[in-house]
Parts: sequence; C-alpha cells; structure tokens
Amino acid sequence: MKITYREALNQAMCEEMERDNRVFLMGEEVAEYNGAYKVSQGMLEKFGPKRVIDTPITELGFAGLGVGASMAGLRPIIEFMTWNFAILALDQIVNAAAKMKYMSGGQYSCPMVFRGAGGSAARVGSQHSQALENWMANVPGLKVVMPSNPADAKGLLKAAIRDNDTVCFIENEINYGDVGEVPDGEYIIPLGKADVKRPGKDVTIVAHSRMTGFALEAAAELAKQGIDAEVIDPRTIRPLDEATILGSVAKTNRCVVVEEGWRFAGIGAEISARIMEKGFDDLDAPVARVTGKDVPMAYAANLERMTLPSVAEIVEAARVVTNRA
Amino acid sequence: MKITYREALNQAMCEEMERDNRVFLMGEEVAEYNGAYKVSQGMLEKFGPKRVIDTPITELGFAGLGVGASMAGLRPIIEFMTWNFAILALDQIVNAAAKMKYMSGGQYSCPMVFRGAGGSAARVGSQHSQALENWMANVPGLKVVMPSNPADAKGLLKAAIRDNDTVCFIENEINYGDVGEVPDGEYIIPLGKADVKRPGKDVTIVAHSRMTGFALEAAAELAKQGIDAEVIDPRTIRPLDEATILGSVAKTNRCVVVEEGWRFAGIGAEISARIMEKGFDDLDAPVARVTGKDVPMAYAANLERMTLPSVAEIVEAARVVTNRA
Amino acid sequence: MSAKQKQAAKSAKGLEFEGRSYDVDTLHAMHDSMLFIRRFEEKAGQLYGLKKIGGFCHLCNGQEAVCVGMEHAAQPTDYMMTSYRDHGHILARGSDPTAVMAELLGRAGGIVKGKGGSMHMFDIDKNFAGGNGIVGEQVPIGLGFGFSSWYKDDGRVTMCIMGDGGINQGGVYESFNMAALWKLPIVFVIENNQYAMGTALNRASAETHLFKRGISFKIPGMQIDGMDVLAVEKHMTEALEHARSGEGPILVEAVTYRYRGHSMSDPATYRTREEVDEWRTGRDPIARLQQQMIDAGLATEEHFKEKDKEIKKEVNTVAKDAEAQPEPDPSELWTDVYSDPIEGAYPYPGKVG
Amino acid sequence: MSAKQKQAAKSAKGLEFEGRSYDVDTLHAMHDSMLFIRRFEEKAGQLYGLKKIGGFCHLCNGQEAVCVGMEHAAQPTDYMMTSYRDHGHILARGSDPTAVMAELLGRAGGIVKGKGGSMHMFDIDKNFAGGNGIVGEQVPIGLGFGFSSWYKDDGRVTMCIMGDGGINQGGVYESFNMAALWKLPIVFVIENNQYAMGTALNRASAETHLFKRGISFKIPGMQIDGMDVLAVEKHMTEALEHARSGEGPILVEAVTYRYRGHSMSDPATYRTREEVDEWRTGRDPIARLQQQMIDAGLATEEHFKEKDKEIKKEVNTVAKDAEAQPEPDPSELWTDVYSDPIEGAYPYPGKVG
Ligand SMILES: Cc1ncc(C[n+]2csc(CCOP(=O)(O)OP(=O)(O)O)c2C)c(N)n1
Ligand SMILES: Cc1ncc(C[n+]2csc(CCOP(=O)(O)OP(=O)(O)O)c2C)c(N)n1
Ligand SMILES: [Mg+2]
Ligand SMILES: [Mg+2]
Repeated sequence: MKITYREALNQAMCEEMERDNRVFLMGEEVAEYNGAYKVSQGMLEKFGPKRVIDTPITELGFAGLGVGASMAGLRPIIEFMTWNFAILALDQIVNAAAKMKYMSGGQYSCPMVFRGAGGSAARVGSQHSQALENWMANVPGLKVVMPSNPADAKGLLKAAIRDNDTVCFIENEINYGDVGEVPDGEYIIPLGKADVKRPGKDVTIVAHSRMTGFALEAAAELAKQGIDAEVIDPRTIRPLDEATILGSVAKTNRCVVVEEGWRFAGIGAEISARIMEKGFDDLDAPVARVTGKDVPMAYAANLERMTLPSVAEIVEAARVVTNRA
Repeated sequence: MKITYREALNQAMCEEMERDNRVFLMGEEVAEYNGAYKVSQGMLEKFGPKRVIDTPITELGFAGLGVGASMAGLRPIIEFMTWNFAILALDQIVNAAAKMKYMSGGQYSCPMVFRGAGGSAARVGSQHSQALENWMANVPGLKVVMPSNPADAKGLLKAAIRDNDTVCFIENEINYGDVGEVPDGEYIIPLGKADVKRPGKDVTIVAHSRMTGFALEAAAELAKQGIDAEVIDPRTIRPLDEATILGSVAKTNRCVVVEEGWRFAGIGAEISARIMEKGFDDLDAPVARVTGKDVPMAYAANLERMTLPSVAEIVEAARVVTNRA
Repeated sequence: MSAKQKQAAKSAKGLEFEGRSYDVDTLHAMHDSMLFIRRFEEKAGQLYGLKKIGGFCHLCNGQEAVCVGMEHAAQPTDYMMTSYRDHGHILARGSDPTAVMAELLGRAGGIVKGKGGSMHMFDIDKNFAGGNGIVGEQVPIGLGFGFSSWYKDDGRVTMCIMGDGGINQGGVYESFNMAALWKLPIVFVIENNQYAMGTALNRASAETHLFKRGISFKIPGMQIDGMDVLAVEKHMTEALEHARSGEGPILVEAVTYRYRGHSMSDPATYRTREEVDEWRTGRDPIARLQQQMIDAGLATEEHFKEKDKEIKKEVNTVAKDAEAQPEPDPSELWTDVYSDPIEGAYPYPGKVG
Repeated sequence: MSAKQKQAAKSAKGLEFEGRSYDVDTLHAMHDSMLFIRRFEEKAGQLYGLKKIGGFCHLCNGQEAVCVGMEHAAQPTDYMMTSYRDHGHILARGSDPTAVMAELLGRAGGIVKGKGGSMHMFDIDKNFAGGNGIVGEQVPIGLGFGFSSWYKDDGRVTMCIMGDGGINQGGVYESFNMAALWKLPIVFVIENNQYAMGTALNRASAETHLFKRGISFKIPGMQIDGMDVLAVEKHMTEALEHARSGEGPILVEAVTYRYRGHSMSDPATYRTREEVDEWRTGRDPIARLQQQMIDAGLATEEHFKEKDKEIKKEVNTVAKDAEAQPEPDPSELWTDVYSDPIEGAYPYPGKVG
C-alpha cells in the first residue's frame, strides 16, 4: 500500500500501542492538534487522553517524565516537535536515560523512544535547522535511528518501540510528505542494519535521512556520466552497520559520505575514520565528505540552498574520488 | 615562575579583569567559597561582589545571563563547576551564543568565555565524567580551547577572554594541581595554534588536555623502544591548526590520535578524517585512535582505569602504526 | 457609551485613563502605530500566501495594543526582547518597516540581511535584541541585559516578553529567581493570548493567572487589559518605574488575543468562530481607540478612513520597495559567523572543507 | 521538660505527637534506624579518610530524622528518588547496608555492582530509584514515576526529594506545573539543610520559605521540623495521604542541618562553630528522641548506650564484610550498557574499537 512517511510513522505507533498498552505518546500538540506535523493524526481519538497526551512547552520536564515512566515499567514515546528543542532536554537523554542501566548496575533501564523531526525544514532559520545525530551517536547507552523513506520509517519505528533501550528516532520534516510502498501490519526492520538503496560498482555513497534521496539523485546523474554508484543508507546511525559499508568499499574502492549536519566531528568524520581503520588498503582514493556548510542556517532562500549539501556537490565529490574530475 | 595550572587560570582572569572592567566572573561557588576547585581563589576579595558573583544552581539561567550581558557590552566569564552541568545550558550556548551574530546579521555578538573542568575527575562516576568538546567543536560560531599545562592555561585563557567570539574553555580537574613554568604578566597564546610538545620523526601522536600528558609519557616509553614520537597538542580544538598536524604526518607518515572522550564522532574521528582528506598519500599506515571506552564511566577504581585511555594503549597503538607490534 | 469612555470624554484636549491623561498627538501616534502594524501584518500574510515569504510567519493581529502601549511607556534606551512573534514589537520600536518587510522576504536589505527571517528580527540601534525561535530562550537573555544595567548602573530597564506557553519553560523560573535575588531592573511581560499553538492556557498551566507566576520568587505581578492601549501604556509606565527605581523585577500579564492562526500554516480549528469574533469585533484595540477618540471629539470617522487609506498605501510602498531588493549576496553566507575569524585554521573561514 | 515532651509523656505505652501516637516498638525502630545511619555515615567518613572510598562522598549526619520519618510514613511500594546525598535514604528504605558500604568501596557486591558509587545508589526491590549526581535531575524523573502511577492507577505515591539548592533548577518548576496540571500522586520533599555547598539559602533563593515555591503552580506546601522524627512521620503521613487521595502533588519543606561539610573534601568554613553546635547539640534528632523516650519511661540511658555499642559493632561488621569483597570483575566494564546489545554493529558490544 502506498502511504506517506508521516502515515507510516502513525501506523507504526498505532500498531504498537494496540499491541502493548504500556506504550503511550506524549509531546507538544500531539493530541488535540493531531501533531504539529500531523504525525499523530487521529491517535487521540483512537487511544484517548490517557495514552496520547499534550504537554506544556517544557522539553526537559517531559523528557524526564518519560525517563521516569520507563524506569517504572511503561514504554514512553516522547515526541519533540523538532529535535532542535531537544537540546533543552539533553541532560535527561544523555545523563539519565543513556546511563541509567549502567549506573544502577542493571537494575533500571529506560526502554523508550525520543522522536521528532531533525535537520532543517524549509526557510526556518538557524535555530530550527540543525542536525544533532552526531551528538546522540557519540553516547554509549543510546541508539540512534534515522529513516529515509516511508517503509523504513514504519519498520524502524516499530523496532525502536519494541527495543529495550533508549532510541533517539530522528525523522525529517521535509520527508513527511514522501509517498512510498509500505507493507501493512507486522513489518519490522531490525536496528543496526544498513540498506543498499542502489547497487553499484564504481563508488560507494553513504547517506542517511533526507540525504539518501539526494544521494540517489546524484547516482542517477552519475549513471548518465558512466559512473555506477552504490548508495548505502545506514538507517541506524548507532550502532552502525559498518560491515555493509566496508564491504561496498572493498568492491568500489572509493567512497563519498554525505550528511546534512556540520562537518566537524560529524557522522561523516566517524565513517571516514572507520574506513581508514578497517578499509585502508581497499581505498584507491581518500574518502570524501559532503556536508552542510560550516555556518548557521540562514533564512534567505539562496543562502539556505548554499548551506545544504546539493546533488551537484555529491556528483562532484564522486567524480573526484573516481578521478573523473 | 613555577605555579599550578589552577593558579595560572586565576592569574589570567585577574590580569584581564584588571585590564578591562567589563570582564566579570560568575558561577556556582566562585566568590565566597573561592571556587569549588579554588580556581577563583581570592578574586572576590580583589574585585568585590559586583564582579565575582555566586549564582544559584541554575546553569541554563546564568549561561543565558552571560549571553545577554555580552550582547549588552559586557565580557562575561561564566564558570561551570564542571562541563557535565553545561549540558543543561547547551541551548543558550549553541542556539543563542553561537548563532547570535549570524542571526542578527552581525548586529549583536557574544564575546564571552564559558569555562570549567571537562572530562573525568577521579572516581566521580558516569554523570560527572564526560568529555563534550566534540559537541561544542561541531558548532560554527563557537571556539573551543583546551589547555594541557599551566603556561598554556594562562596564555590561552587570556586570549579567550580578549577574543570577540564565544569561547568554550575546557579545563581538566586532574590537571589543576600540575605545576609548571608560567611567564608573569602579559603572556598570550593566539587561539588556533597547535604546539609541538615533543619533536620526533617516527610517529605523530595528537592529544589534547589531560591526554597530552599521557602522550608524552607514552613517547618516553616509545623512545626506550627506539621509536621517536612527535607529540602535538592542538590546544585549540575549533578551529583546528591542522597544518601543524599534517606537516608532522608528512614527516612521520604515521599517526595516533588520543582522546579521553567516546570514540564515535569524536575529535579523533575528525582528525583522522582530515588526515584522510589532506594527507592520504603521506600515510604509510592507517591513522589509529586511542579513546575512552564506549561505556559510561564506572565508579570502581579498576573499571575506571579500564575506561580511560592508558599510556600502554597509546604505546601499543604507536607500535602498531609503526609496524613494531 | 461605556464608563471608561465617559471618563475619557471628560478631558476635551485628550483622553484620560485612570487619572493619566493622553493628549491628542499621543493618541494619534498610538493609533497610527497600531493601525500600521495591523496593515503590515495583513500584507505579510498576503505575501506569505503568494509564497514570497517562506518558513514560519507568526502574525500579531489583535495584539497591537501590547506592542504600542509598551513602547510608548518605555524609554528608547530601554531594552526589549521577545519570541518569534516579533514583527509588531520591532515596528512599534520604530525600526524601518521596509527593512522588516525585506527580512520577511529574505532580501539583502533585510533588517538582519535576510539571515534571520520572521523569527529573528534584531535592531541594535533601537535596543531590540530579538527575535528568538526557541520558546523561552529570550528570558535568560533578558536577565543578562538586566544584569548589565545593574552592573553599569545605566538606568535602563529591560522589557522581556514571553507568551502564555513560554512561561512554563524552566529557564523562566531560574531567571525569575536571579532577577528577584539581585533586584535587577526587568519587567517580565507575558503576552497572554490564551493559546500556545493549539493548546489553550488551562490545558498547559496549573495556575492560569499568569501574573501570579512570580509569587514563588517574590516577584509582584499585575494583570492588565492587553486590548486597551491606554491600559497597557498606563500600567507599563508603573511597571517600568518600579523596575527603574531599584525595587527589582515585576511581572505584567497582558491579556490579549491573536486573530490569526499561530503561524500562517495553522487553520486554528481549536477555537470557535464565536470566540474569535467576540475578541475581534467586540474588543479590537484599534476600533476601541478610534471610538474613544470620536466620542471625545478628538477625531472623526472620516479622518480614520483617510488615515487607513494612507497607511495601506504606505505599506504597499514598503512591500514594493522590499520586493525590489535583491537576495543577499552569496558572499554573505560566510560573514557574521565570527567576529575574529582565525585564518589558517580548520574549518577555514569562507571555505568549504 | 518541654511542652512537647510533657505532651508526649502523657501516654505511658508510647509517645504522642500532635494527637498521633507511636508505640514503643515503632519508637525503637525509628531510633535504631536513625542511629544506624549516623554510625554508618561516620564509618564511611573514616573509610574515606583512609582513602578506601574515593570520589565525592556526601554524608547526611544530622538529617537522619528526615530519612527515617519519611520512610516510616510511606508504603514499601511507594517510590523514592533523591540527589547524590542518598546513603541515609536507601538505608532507611531497608536496603542491605553491606551492599551500600560495598558500593562506597567500589566492590563487586556493591548495591549497583560498584558502578555507581556514593552518588548513584539504586535498589529496585525497595523502590529506591536513585541516587542522581546532576542537581535537580531526579525531579522530572520523579514526575515520571508519579505519571506511571496515575497511568496504571496503582495507588503508589512518589516521594521526590531535593535540596534547598536543587529547588532553583528550572526542571523543578516544569515538573511542578505538570504534576499539578495532571494531579499526579507526588510528594515533593525539600531537604532544607540551609546550605548548597557553601551557599547559604538566602544567597541563592529570593523566596527562602521553600514550601511556598509551589504556590505559583497551585501546589500546597508545608514546612516541618526536619530534626524531629515524629514531626516528619506525622506530616509526611498527611502529605502522602493527600497525594494518594488524588488531590495532586504537595510540597514538604523539612528544615534540617548537615553536621559535616558538603562532601568529605569540604572544610565548611562558611559556617560558625556556634551555628553548627546549636544544631548538633541543641537539636540533634537522635538525642531528642532518646530524651523523649527516657522522659516517658519507655527506655533508659543504659539501653541506648548498649544499643549504640551494638550498632557500632554491626557497622564494623558491615564494613569488614564489604572490604572483604573483591573489586568488580573486569568483564563488568561492558555489561549493563544496553538491554538489547546489537552484535555485529559498531561500536561492538564488549570490544574496543
Ligand atoms: C523550546 C521550543 N519548543 C517548542 C517550540 C515550537 N513552538 C513554537 S511557538 C510554540 C507555542 C508558543 O506559545 P506562546 O508562548 O503562548 O506564544 P504565542 O505563539 O502565543 O505568541 C511552540 C510550541 C519552540 N519553538 N521551541
Ligand atoms: C547541575 C549541577 N550543577 C552543579 C552541581 C555541583 N553540586 C553538587 S551538590 C551542589 C549543591 C546542592 O545543594 P542542595 O541542593 O542544597 O543539596 P545538599 O547538598 O545540601 O543536600 C552543587 C552545586 C551538580 N552536581 N549538578
Ligand atoms: Mg500564546
Ligand atoms: Mg542544601
């Protein structure tokens, strides 16, 4: 059945809430408003005000509420309207949720999902346009998941809700409207497994979330230029299925890593460093990174376009690593 | 004159406060208690309660106070008792201070210093033992400085206070008592300049903050084994003086990067990725990383020791990249 | 004719509100400023509909009395900062409307060079310090401006504005405590428009009398009619005096209403037509002042009709001039990141990679 | 003999406090528990001095009545969480003292396997949910436990404990608002020992009557004598009933005093000898209960002397047994990071790099 990325997320939550009444959804505007981005459309009606709960604008407080509720045996889904606002809640995510099991010698754990849109939307400026997955992925105790299409959105969110650890589930607002084939009912994608979105032999392009689409466009363009790119979407950022990436690089000997976020100590840096450590001898050229520019996001349309990675930049990087530039 | 790292920081602040009455120090226990770690010893007496100010335990609030005060023309030094607590204040650092100049089209800026101890102390457990420099270094608009000895502590802090941008100045509690030769009076180390702490020709070891000391110990041990290591302390993490690192690698052709923090998307990942991008052909072996283990910090002495990078691990990594293992 | 209007009518040369009198020029200035903001926002709404303005766009129609009354009570040297709902406030402060409109359009001549957009307006010459997109973030920042006035003893007061949703953020209470503890010269203004996006006040706040939110920190508060520009001016004057006199911070809850959705993309189905009409037609701050001035013989309907035409023309010119501007120069991408960029260190200023 | 003691003496079989009577066994239980905590902390202090305990070590000497009175008022199924000053509370809850001491020593048999230390004690069987090192962090977490009881309707109440310094954290007020808005069964307990490290209450809080800190959120509060175990038990019983009955959260400010420094490394020079003595000798909760029981003919000085010897012996045994334990097995470094570790994905469970 063809549905949107938004509907796929909604389906995943509804199915899991029907299956397990310990699961509840809490966040700003998730209930009566049906979600700021309509991801929770109809859920209040379906599950009632006890399981779909609007909160005051207090991210630190309701993130902590989720942590405590998960310790007490519930399975919270805490929605951040966007991950930009999660910065206010980071202490509860990083110092409480991520460390609780370890600190308590295994007695308590925090099986919960923090979810919402990450990265930039369109024209919303610097405070509403940042990709923080590298911060979350830095932290042991957390898992970080980022779907790039509707089917993955459903399968990964269901897996995240069932997972017994704290999962930071980072969606993308611009993808919410994307339509794709999504299996109904029980459809689960195991965490920690990358997906080859396009097979190819000349160059490996690793890209996650919205950038996966950019990478596929770039691959199509490269094909016209006679360069056969393999596009890999890690889907789970932490822990990372590097075997799939390293396997591809062993075949292509060339790699471009794409991310929307800032470059310094980003996801691309980690993947590049891992290829250095584990695939050095496979490389015929240094791994290249295509990332967001090292500036805050501007509002003006032209500056915004320049700030984000572009298909053209990915194509160019692929040409460079394949010595076609 | 030989003084401690702690006294060097105190000297830097006192000298800058004497020079510029817009500079003030604010934080928990900085005034009447003379600092939780005595870094501000005697400053209340010297400068009075208007310029050395004890705060309630409200990191987000007083970090924001610093941001506003800097926009209004003052030059705040905001002390976090440790950087662990700065996670609560991150929104003001990342969304306000770092972006203010850009968002306001250059009208407002935030010339201020956020400072305090980062990394692990001794036996203080998971919530008090984390290295966040990679999060701060990820963000355009911020500068990140981490001194590894008393002289650098003074010279870099004076430069940070005079700098017209927001500087995250990350000290190390275990280094506070270290003694070293520190020039009196006007001594300023420009930001963005690395320092070769030990010249060598066989392998480059890059390490910052407390790890610089570990790297030097490792170099001494390696020397006994006939391996001549060059130890580079970046001192400023963002922006990074990569020229000095790349120059060294061009000479040694081998590199080990050491950091106390977690590996995934850390500083080591960035440095490794940069060497990949800019020094690929100079490398005779893949760059190796020695980092904190991918677990929260435990309290037990033996587990704590295992979690931190060790001199032995650095030695071993250097032997591997020099094909001596 | 309401009691208030009767009382007002008493003084022929102007109007009175609770013993404070306003001369004709002041009244016209307040009216024209409110009407200008109203028409400016309507124009912004149109341009958004035409997709010439992008992203989020939060209009303040209905809340003009708060913007204008506050500004008239304040000194130009007093500081002000607010949330993303900032067009009305920066216009009331006297910033160039063409620059504000150009900002909405993302143009080179925007008040922040097109870098901030609707949510991030700043004007340092008018002591307007933003324009914040993170709910509540401006409150600790306002605390810092207040601290700076205390530190410099410069006699300025900071007007730190937040919404009925924003007031729940923890940083607000950290700021209340420090402001009260150190008696900083700050007026915390709560624009209680009764909704935070789709969330009605009583669904988000245990204590819905928001002026009481400072009690736990010994901060006095008052609730005022945010639909009456004279009430706002009068009570903000008192509040500013309180803060300026060194007595410490004070809370002002201005009860108001936003006519439009939360942002341009919000259909606002969570409110009844009746409720909106009651406020829009029953309590509109502009219509109210016009009626008071007419009743007092200070102006005629014709005058206001003329003035409205004039202002609409002005706003059209503003929009045309703003639209005529080019987008920011691409080189602007790399400016304003650092005051002291460090050449030769990575990431390199102005370079990719 | 004070009025209160006279009143107490009235009932021969026990003691009375404001109409609530306590039988001899209960009184002995409370006394012994307080004394045990006192001696345990002293031992911990010694072991710290011998460098057998590392890091931070925050003792609760002087605050025992709060720990014990609260626990006696609560049900075993009620939840409790606090800050890093947690030894007294977890012992009062009935956790194994040897495991608590072993934790302080970083041993394999520690209550959290040596992974948490002094600041991070947990005992899920006793519904003791930590032990938090970040000031105020336990408050939103406590909100979540309270939410879970509301969600499950399990009749439990959460006792969420914070200090007079911690109460200033913003997350506390976000939690107050949600707890009051949804009427969650939570008793917020403020251990007001009058100092946050070296900062006296009045230097950190604009409103020093901490029980009033909930007023702005419609949360009722009471101030109680935290040096009188009977007062704590009586009023905590009322507070717990209030929360359990569905009336929503309530604040209890227990005024108390810590005899030792903030942590073992704090010389506490910010307080006068006189002040410390006034509390230590004048208002000690253990001496006070002993005197009351003796006056009421419920016990003799000899008994308490004997009991003290007994407890000291017990504590020595606890310490000896704990010290006899090995450090955690090195393999423990890699356990308890994830409940569902993912094999074959990086970072690899249990491996470096
Ligand atoms: C920290 C944070 N959380 C959530 C949001 C999303 N958001 C933007 S405006 C808003 C409602 C704010 O309402 P209120 O404070 O009453 O101001 P108003 O819009 O009514 O002027 C929300 C939830 C945000 N921008 N920042
Ligand atoms: C967020 C945070 N900021 C600062 C600290 C350092 N710190 C530890 S305890 C403490 C004082 C807390 O005082 P109070 O809340 O009164 O508790 P008490 O120690 O008196 O029991 C401070 C500032 C911390 N642990 N966490
Ligand atoms: Mg509102
Ligand atoms: Mg205290």
